[in-house]
Amino acid sequence: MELILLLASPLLGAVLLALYGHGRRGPEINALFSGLTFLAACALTMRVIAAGSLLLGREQFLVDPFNVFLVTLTAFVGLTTSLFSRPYMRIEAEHGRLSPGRLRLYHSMYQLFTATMLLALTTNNLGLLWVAMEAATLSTVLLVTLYRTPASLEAGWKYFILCGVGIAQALFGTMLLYFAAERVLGAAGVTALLWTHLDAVKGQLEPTVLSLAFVFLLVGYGTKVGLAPLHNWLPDAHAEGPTPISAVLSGLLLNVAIYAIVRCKVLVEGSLRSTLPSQMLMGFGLLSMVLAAFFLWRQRDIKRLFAYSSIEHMGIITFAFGMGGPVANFAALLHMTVHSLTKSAIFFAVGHACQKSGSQLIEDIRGLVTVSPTIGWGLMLGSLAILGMPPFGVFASEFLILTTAMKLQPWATPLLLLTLGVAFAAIFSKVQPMVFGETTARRLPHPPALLPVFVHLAFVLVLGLYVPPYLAGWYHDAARLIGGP
Amino acid sequence: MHSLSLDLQLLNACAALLLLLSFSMLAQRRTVTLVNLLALQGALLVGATLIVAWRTGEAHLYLSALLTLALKVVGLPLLLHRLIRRMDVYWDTEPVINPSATMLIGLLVVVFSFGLAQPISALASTATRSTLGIAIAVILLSFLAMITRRKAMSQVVAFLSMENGLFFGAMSATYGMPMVVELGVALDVLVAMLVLGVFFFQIREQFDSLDLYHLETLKERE
Amino acid sequence: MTPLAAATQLLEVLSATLAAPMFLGWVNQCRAWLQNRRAPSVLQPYFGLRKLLHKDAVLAENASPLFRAAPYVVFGTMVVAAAIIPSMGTGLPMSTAADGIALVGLLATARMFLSLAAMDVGTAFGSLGARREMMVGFLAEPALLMILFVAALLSSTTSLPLIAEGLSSHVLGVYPSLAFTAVAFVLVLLAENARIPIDNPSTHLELTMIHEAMLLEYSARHLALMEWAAALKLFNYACIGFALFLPWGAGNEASGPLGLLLAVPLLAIKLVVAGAVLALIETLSAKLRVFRAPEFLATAFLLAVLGLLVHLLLGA
Amino acid sequence: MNLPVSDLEACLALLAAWGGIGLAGLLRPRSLRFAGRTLFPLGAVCGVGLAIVAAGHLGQPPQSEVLPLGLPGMPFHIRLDALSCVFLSLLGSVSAAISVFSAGYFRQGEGTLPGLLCLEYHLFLASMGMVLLADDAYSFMVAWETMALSSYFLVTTQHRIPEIRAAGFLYLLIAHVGALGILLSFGVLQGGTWQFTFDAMRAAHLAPAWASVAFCLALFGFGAKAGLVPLHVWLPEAHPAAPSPVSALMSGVMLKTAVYGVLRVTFDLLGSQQWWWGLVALGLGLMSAFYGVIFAAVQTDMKRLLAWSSIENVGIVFTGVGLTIVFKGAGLVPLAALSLIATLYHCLNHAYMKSLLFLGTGSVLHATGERNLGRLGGLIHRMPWVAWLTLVGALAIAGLPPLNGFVSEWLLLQAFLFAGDVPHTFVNMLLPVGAAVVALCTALAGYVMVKFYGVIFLGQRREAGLATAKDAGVSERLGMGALALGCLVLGLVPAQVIRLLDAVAHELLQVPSGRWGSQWWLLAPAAARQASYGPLALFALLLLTMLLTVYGVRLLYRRRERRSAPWDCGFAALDARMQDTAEGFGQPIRHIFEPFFRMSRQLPAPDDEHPVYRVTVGDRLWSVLYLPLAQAVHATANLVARLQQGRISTYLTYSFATLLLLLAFVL
Repeated sequence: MELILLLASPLLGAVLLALYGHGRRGPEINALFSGLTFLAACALTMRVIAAGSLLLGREQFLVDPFNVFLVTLTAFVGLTTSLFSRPYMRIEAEHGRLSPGRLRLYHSMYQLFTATMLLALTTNNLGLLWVAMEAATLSTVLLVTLYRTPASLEAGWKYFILCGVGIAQALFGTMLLYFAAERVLGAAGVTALLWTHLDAVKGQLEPTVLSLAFVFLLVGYGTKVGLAPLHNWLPDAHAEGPTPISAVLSGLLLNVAIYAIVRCKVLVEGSLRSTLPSQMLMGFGLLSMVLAAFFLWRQRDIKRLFAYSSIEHMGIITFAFGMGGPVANFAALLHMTVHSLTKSAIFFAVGHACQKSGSQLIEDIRGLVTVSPTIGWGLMLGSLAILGMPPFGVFASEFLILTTAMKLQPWATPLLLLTLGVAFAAIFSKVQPMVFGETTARRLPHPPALLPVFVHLAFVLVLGLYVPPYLAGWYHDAARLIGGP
Repeated sequence: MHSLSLDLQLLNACAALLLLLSFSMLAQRRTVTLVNLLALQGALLVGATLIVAWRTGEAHLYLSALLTLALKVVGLPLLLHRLIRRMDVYWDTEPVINPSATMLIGLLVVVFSFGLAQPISALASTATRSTLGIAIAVILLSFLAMITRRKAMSQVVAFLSMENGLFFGAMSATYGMPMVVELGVALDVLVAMLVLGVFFFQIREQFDSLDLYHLETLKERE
Repeated sequence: MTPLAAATQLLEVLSATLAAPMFLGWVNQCRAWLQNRRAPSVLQPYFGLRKLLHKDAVLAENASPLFRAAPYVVFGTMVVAAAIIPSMGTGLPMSTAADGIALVGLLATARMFLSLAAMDVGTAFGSLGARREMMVGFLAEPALLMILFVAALLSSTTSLPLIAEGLSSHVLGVYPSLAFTAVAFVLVLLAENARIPIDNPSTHLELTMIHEAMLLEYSARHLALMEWAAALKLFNYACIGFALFLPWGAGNEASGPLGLLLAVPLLAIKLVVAGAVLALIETLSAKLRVFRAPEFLATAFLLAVLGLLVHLLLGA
Repeated sequence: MNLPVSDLEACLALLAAWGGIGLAGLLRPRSLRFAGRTLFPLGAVCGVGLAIVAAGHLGQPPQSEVLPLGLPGMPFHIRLDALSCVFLSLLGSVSAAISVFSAGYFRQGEGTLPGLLCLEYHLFLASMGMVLLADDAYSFMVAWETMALSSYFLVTTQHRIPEIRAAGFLYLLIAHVGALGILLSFGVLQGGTWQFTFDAMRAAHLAPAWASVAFCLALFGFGAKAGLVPLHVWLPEAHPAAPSPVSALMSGVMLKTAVYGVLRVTFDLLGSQQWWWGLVALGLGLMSAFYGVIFAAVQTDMKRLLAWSSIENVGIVFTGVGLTIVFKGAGLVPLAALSLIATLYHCLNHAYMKSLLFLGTGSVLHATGERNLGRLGGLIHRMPWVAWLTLVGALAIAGLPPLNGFVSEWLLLQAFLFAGDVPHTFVNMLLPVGAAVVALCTALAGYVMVKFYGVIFLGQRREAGLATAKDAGVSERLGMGALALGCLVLGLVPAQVIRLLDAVAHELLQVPSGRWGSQWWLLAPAAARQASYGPLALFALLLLTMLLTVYGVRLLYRRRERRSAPWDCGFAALDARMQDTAEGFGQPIRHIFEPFFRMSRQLPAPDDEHPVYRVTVGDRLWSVLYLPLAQAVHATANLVARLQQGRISTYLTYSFATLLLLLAFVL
């Protein structure tokens, strides 16, 4: 029941907004549906807390501790982002950057995008997972090109082609998985792609096929995660799309992609009984971190900057999942949560900052605290949080990851140290003059929506100091589910 | 090829032709022809699917054959042709790597993919397993084609042929995916095409050409 | 503390305070002889002090209280220093309260106040003198400390009387470490007491003077105290030298009052000889350029550290 | 203390109170009166309370508790033992004085709003307290980084000035990298048990190699915070940038938390020490001490000068730490105890002296608006209070008896002196050289202080504007007075203080307590025969002689005294410009230690109308170490950027290559 509501409300919203999205109350309707989705997600969560993981819709849908908290997270960030986009999009429209038609497109696509992500998270069928991922790409491509500027078109095109090709590899990987599964589960084609069934028999799946399948899946979904060197679409898409989209892309879509990879990793590792997938994940993770850190060093565009920081953090998460084990998995899950909260908060603040100073270039944005302290402090605190400064939650996960690495993979720690140091220098040296110093910003017609920023930061802060027991319970169940060496 | 039944021989022939087609797509520079080749590829795919369907009597294969026919043989080629006519992009410019070199690379790729398919098809129970290598080859070749192309249009065509390769792979390895997935994939492909259509027009009105070198401004190195 | 100890303590302080100018006078007399001048009387410094104390004091306009307090501080420190150096007796109650390191600290205190006072009026000479004094000081002080360390290691204590006793109880023998440090000590003594080759007490040539430059603004009783303190400093240094290198003959509990009485003439003899030698050194050596002073003192510092290392190496 | 709550809870409550006071600042963020008249005094009260509680707990068995905070499975553990007590009482007492001073210090319109400033300030205090209480790695790191963060915001109070922003950035960067080092060190220490409590770390027995790794990482991390050469570069930038009370806190207290960290990790968490660690610490310490003092001698900015002198003192402290490790590693526990005491004592002393001096500069800064020594002078006439109180600090830090600076120097030298029987001969050879360096540094510190004090407060005014300078207000005098009193007390009754400190030695080195002589006024580390120091008697005698002298002079000759112009040796136009400048005073040092400086001189030409002589002294390490590092990173960044060159076919090639490589790798 909740599940149906969860999936239906954004779809319904998409349809409705496709018709009325340009109306005066469009943004409110958008927020309304997001709110509905969030409620559904909460209800679902309640049920899972009560009854444990459950299979729905003729086993086509699975809700277990691993994905339910991602579902809630997705719904929540979706809601806050829609709240944020209310004033933001109004201002954009008044600056004449958007026509009513595009506003309509934006709103309906936003809902569709939410729907696809939720589908990807909740489905039990790896094939449907693929379909949903592809759909998510398609629904965001047009959002990236919303402004129709040359740059945004280029970004959109790269996004489309690179992710399309990548996802095609993922499809082949899924096919190989199916192929392997069929030989165990028999030709009853319906069940052979259901994750639960595969998980049950993963011990008997054919190793060679699965290792090949994993390569295809990793390259495919890894492209969407933005693992270097497959990441090239990510900064462009983040920088050129409207800010709410940047927020959900790096806050949610990347999470979903990682989710897909981890699901597959569980199967493959189960069948291979070797650490091959883990090593691949660690390698990709480290590579992404290091490259991203150095890319950060010379950014001029604030949104690009934080896009690269997303790559860096995806690298950290991938590395942690690669290390495996209860602590590292737990840390990785925690990091997924706090990263998406923090990063979306940052993008909110950045969005308002860019509007205030009418530019995305870092050297045009100066001295925010003097003209609007709230935005300034939001950006400052957000950046510090994302840089792993306690008492914010990002630090908690990085603490666990670093200490674990020191124990399990000492060879990697110099790289980690280098990455974090360089990233810190790069980001902070750019954010500091934006927040402090003499100002260049201007007044705006609509008051910025700062509630989302500070709500997110508050959550992150709390997660840094105190993880409520039931949440901890989730994380631990999920971590156990993922397992690893 | 001694004790192979007719249908299998036909199937292998289809596979060989597919491979040939993707090579010719690698070389071809006239977009209209590219689209035609794509349609031909689709047709072969349909044929192969029908053969397998007839052989195994899998009902859903007929359906997927129908889908493929509608989508890849009729729908998309028509759409592409209209686009080509609307924005007269009949020719692709000189590819990034010159054709003969591409051919050589393609050859290596084929060898590689056959090697790749070896362990899998060794396990496969389907009669069509031997064609799996060809499917992989088609996928990788169209990947190569996407790399070498310089016009948006031809890149898309290559992309679609990759999809064909995927379908062929699925068909030959496992007699196709579960129906629900097939439908979903088909839907995605359709949507993708529509999005592409929109895209082309947007790109056109921005740069009044589909040359990809317009799309090389977002970068890190100055 | 025993009455004897008290007596020793008192005797030391008083005799040092009172006899210091005479020692200075003696040194000047010897210098005059060696330079074939008609020598002033040994008591000349006393006359000078008396004259100064009778004059009216003249202070610069912007002299601060610190300027007026400095002479008393400097004089006081020197007296206290005299109280912990075993010149005649080793049973000094004060020496438990302040050991060799504290002695160096006291001398540093005096130097610091002198320099601050010199900077107080704000004339070119004052601050120049202060700078040079500190420059000499920051090399001389550690050197002196190292010298004391050698002695302290030889007799495994830092309290001066005990050092003196320990050294005097050793059988007469060659201590290479002490040889090194003795040379170092002489260098430090020359530098710290503004003697040639570092400074020349009897010149007021602006470019070379150090100690005198700091005293330019003082007059009357303040000047008198400063001069007296300077004499006392020289005396103290001489006594340190005796305690470290000629420790024999100082009275102690064992020897009783008699030993103390014996110690007095002995000290007098040591002083006479030392004064003559000092005068000789001064006459034979030429004044160094101020910039060369650091090298001179660095040598002293080096020698002292060498002495320490030699001691650790040879155990002697 | 017989409170209804345990001492630990009391400390925790006081820290919480600090946090609350900080938050209260947000109630009326723009009101300076509210912050100054109400909140800062309250903070001071908390500080006093903390000092009393902590000092009272010394010598009692440690208390520990678990807070319902933190990550699942690893809640915040806190513990109150002798080591943390010593540093807590340091924090409490010094911060109390500084808070009193701050109550009158901050003015309107200096960058950050008063309320926000109050929040950052008290958060800083509370986090430092938390660092000292923390008993597991996570809470320690959280407190540690909160400390860095809040102090960063305090440093950048006047964020409109680019230099200050740059300083803040450098500070936070080095602090963060250091923190990562500490974190990794904890990663080693926890030794496979995913328990991050310090108890677990004490229990975990590491292989010697891993133990060394942990120690080196910790030394790196804490050294970066303490300003140990070559990680010191942030310090001379950040301290001048910050408002003076903040500089006082950072230099006086925050640097000590780093020392605390080193002691905690080395002697508490790492079970056994290896003596060569000590040599590393010793070497770095001596280097910092020497480097710091010679750079202090050539500075022309008064706060920068003090910052460099902080580097020197941190160096001396680490020398003590190194000595302790050497002795402990060599099994000479009593000597180890002696040098540990010396180290702790110097921490206390430096906290008082340096805070006092920084507050003094703060008052001068407010009265004159000038930090450059070249434009100050003669302030003793206009602001006698500040001048005399600062004099106490200056004499103390120059290590003169009977003030406190001398005591720790004395103890340290004693430790060096009787090191004779370390089982490694060449260490025996090294230690005297170390002693020599320490002696040299102390003497140089005297030089520095004469320059500092003489140029600011003595002589004639170098600028006409100084004639109108006003003396500090009441609360500022109170704050400084308290610190000066502290210097005096620490100097006069060291024996008492050391009996308190001995609890730490007893706890960390398991030496029997009560080895410190019987007389309450006499300080006798080993045997009174060997060495003893009774500052009270010394001071009494000194006062007595001085009084006698004064009395005698008055008695014999009561003569008039008159004022007149200073003697100008016939050259009439003698003015303030002709007295020695700060540069001039530093000249001998520049001359002698030339190879250590990166100097650029600007000499006047013979036919100059307005001849200028300017010399700027730079830090060699900056150009040798840091600039190349930055350049390397930049070059790498440019190299990496080539990957992203905008062409879609290239990107596709990347994917293609990755795919093929991985496939080949799998097959």
